[in-house]
Amino acid sequence: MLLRKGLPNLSWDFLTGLPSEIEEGGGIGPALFNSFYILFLSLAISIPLGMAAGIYLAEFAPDNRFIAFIRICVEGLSSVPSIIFGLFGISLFVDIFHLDLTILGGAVSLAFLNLPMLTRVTEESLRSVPTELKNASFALGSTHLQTIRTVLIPVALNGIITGICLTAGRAFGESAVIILTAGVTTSGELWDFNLLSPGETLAVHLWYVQSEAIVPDAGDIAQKATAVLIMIVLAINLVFRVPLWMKARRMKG
Amino acid sequence: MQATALIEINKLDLFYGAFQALKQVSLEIPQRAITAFIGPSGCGKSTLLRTLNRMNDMIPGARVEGSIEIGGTDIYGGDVHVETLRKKVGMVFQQPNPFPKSIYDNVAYGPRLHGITKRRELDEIVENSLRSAALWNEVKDHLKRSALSLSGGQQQRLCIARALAVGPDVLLMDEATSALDPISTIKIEELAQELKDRYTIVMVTHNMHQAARVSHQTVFFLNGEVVEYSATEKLFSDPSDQRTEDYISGRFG
Amino acid sequence: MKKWFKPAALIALAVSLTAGGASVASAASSLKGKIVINGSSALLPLTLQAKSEFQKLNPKVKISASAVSSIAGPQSVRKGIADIGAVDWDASVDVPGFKKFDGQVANPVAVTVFAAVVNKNVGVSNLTTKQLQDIFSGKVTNWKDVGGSDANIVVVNRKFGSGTRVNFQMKALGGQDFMTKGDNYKETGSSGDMKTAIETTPNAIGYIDLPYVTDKMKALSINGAAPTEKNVLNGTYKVWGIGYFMTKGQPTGATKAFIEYIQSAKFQNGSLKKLKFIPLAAVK
Amino acid sequence: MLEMNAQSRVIAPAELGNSLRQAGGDPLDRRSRLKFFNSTFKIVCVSAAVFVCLVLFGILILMFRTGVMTFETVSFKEFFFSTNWDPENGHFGALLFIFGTFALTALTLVLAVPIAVLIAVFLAEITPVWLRGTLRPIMDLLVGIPSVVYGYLGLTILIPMLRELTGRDLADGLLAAAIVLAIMVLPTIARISDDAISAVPKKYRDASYALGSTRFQTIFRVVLPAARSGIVYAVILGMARAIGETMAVVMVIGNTPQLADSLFTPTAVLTSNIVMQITSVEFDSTWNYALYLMGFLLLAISLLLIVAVRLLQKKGAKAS
Repeated sequence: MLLRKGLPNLSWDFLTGLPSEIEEGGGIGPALFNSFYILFLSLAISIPLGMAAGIYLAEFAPDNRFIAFIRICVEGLSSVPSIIFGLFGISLFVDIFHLDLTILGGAVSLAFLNLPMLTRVTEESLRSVPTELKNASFALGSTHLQTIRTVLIPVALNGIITGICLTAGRAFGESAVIILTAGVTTSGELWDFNLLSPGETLAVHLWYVQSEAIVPDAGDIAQKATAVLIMIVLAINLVFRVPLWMKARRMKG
Repeated sequence: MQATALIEINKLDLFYGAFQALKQVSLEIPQRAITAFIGPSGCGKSTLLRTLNRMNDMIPGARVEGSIEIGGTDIYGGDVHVETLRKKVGMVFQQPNPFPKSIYDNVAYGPRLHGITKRRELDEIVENSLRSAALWNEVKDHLKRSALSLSGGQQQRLCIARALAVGPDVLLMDEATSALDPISTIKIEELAQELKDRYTIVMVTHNMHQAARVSHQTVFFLNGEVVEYSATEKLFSDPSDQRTEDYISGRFG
Repeated sequence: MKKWFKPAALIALAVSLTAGGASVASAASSLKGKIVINGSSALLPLTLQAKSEFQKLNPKVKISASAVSSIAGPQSVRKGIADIGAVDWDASVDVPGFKKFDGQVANPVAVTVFAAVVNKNVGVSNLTTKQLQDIFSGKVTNWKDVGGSDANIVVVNRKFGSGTRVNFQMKALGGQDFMTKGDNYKETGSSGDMKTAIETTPNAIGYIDLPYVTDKMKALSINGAAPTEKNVLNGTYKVWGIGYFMTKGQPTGATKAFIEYIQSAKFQNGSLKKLKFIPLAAVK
Repeated sequence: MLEMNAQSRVIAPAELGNSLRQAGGDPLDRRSRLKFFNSTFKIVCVSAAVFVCLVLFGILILMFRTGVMTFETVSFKEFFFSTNWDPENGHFGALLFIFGTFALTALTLVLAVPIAVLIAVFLAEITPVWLRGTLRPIMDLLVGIPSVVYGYLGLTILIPMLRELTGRDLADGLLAAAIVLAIMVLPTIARISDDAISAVPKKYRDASYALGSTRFQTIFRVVLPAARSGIVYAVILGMARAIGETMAVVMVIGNTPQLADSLFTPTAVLTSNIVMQITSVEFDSTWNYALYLMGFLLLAISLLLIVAVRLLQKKGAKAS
């Protein structure tokens, strides 16, 4: 339903244009770019960290109360409102490092938000790999690293990818953290890779046009932006999953 | 029967925490012959098998006293490289456990681990191993197919091929036929007969007829102790211990 | 308030006439610096528009803006996180709910008009200050008591800390407190939520910045005066406030230039008007 | 150098024995390289875990340290046992938010879990393969929709509907929020349960069918119990999301600090109150501290619920 309202009006100009405050026809170009940029950066930080921590919990961690406590804490943190992560990001980047509102701060804060989910999903997926496969690999004389790399992760990949998709979708739609740490402005250029630029994302732009903007076509922009947002979440799913599907199909053939 | 001892087990004790699973086990396992471990469930036969390639290392709380020497080297000594040990002492498990990869990748898995990357070399190893495991003719036309699409018996032979591909000298078979139908079982037994000319084979079985059919030497376990070990023919026709006689005549177990 | 305002408007005007138009254009590209703006979300459209125009003239000035709430503006300035704190009221003096911020200078930037709005199904179109006070304090709960049909009044309020709420409380309710609970009372977090709530809830009353009033809701006259720019200018509609950019001490450098640009006649009579704010110089 | 032709090689026992020993000293030797990578990797994993913990504890400490300062001015008793939340006049009773959070979470789960599990069963057991392939990505997609969108739909579609059904003037409240939340967590719970159900080995099902049970019996007596651990995990995730969800809740719950005495009384929960107010209060005020304390409390509550669910699961596992 949301798609039907927004999609037919989408145009290339809308996707790449600069936003406008007064006249109709403002675009979402920089916000769109920032969305991807911040998402990419935050995933680049959180996937390796989250996976490594998940691997630690699943494979190396001793089975004691402290680790169990950590595990529950990690789970519990996913229920902390994202705004708290935003405040944490502010006190870290703005108060301590004096970085102002930047893409970097936004991406790292977002990465923190993603970490618990990624860690737990990785751990759960690794644990669900049958022990027999692990034993088979060890019995062939592989080191622990080789087993993790060549057996555990490939087998657990489906679950991990589902987790990454969920996290990426959530991160893509997240606004509170970005408003607090990366601001509601863009640097006004479409392709700005500067890590220290302010970085409004699509979700933030959506929040802005829905709640405060007074351009005449705010409602229109909101619908279109929502449509774009949903399409992109779909696209992210596809990008991550298609290789898996293709692999599965090839194996069957 | 050739009687060069390849593996010498000397007064081996194994504990899982407080529980003693093996008590003062001493054995010699001859080279290029089939040795069978028999005994009722929980008698320690599989446990002993798993000490031979140190798969018990991964069980928390497992502790070993005494020595196991392979070719004069104590495999629990500090200077032993566990991965090489497992490469030289291959293992086939009770449940067929192929990786969810293609047939080719399953067999090539081990060699790749150990640093072989050249396609031609790999092709050769895969073909030789599959031939040795009497599977080549059945699968040579669809090596890219998923290993999981094979039947149970084929999967188990694939696992044998996978174990052979890393070039072991010893092959441990842990009730390798117990999950298979009679025809597949016979095939595996025939295979073992062929392989014994090149490999030292140790098999655990709960099927006394199998031990009688296949092995040259049989060891009878009870409650973690070796009750009797001698040439298979002798053990089954003229056991020297009353408990052995009770077991093989089906009075318990 | 008003007394204070006159000279400020004059200064603004003067600045815009003398320094503004000419110097901003000519000295443009030599200006360097970084401005961080935080605070009121109601002023954000204005800030963003001014930012893009200003940056065209001064490409070397970096401006980043965010908006959380009015109070975050002067607080960020005090903490040194932001150079400019956008706020919907004069944060250098006490207002209901908030203490003044010492050492900060309030630079007026725009006039905002607030309207009491009701759902389209409400028959009432004018309320007195007393009636508004009674409704928003929960004393009057039925539309028939203020001249409408027999239906319960649904009161929609903005959350605590909203600049619109502070202004409405001061200007329309004479400083009287809002009700805080009740079956037919809710609070919303932003102007957009308020808009949606009023549009979709029958018998609802709320208040909103004039630019957000749509034809799907009804703006009420207060004491007989409709919330229009004309009535603000001729002094009959009194529910309006001034938006300020708070700075630590007098603004300097790029920050000063930016504030001056917003106060310039060019911006005030151009983009600012298009954004449906009222120029500072126009009100008395 | 390591491989040998698998076909023809007879090795002397002593030679084999020697080959098992560590190679001496050469740092470029493959074995030592692997060993180096292996231990480096372990260190990387450990430090990642430590880093994650640092972030977690950083946030915990931030919330706790700021939160505790509440008690400099507010008594412990008032905060936890009073329902009078009127910070402008110095009253900081948070009980109503705590109650609201529990009630909302419970209500959400009551609505969402049965439907989600049914959807999961439907997806995993009943749906034909082609439909499953379409439905699963759609479910994944639903998870990714920003919560603001759900809230907006709730505000513009659900609430007017509820208003019509109940005749209330304002239908904001626990029920509206619970329905929106239930719809939001449905896909999460359904998809993870679906994975768990699909992972139940076929042999269990075969065994059940072989004993003559119907499909219905098989699903409810064998498959679901076997997938219980996964389903519980799904419920925990859904629950955590429900407890922590803010943007959607804020739009439909009414944001009024009063104890919810009915499903339609406008009320507030911990998250909605934090989000509505935390940016609007002065940094160094009791009010601000109280909001941080509520954030900490929120975490504590979700930890409590997670542990409770885990314990229930264990108990259930023992009983069966």
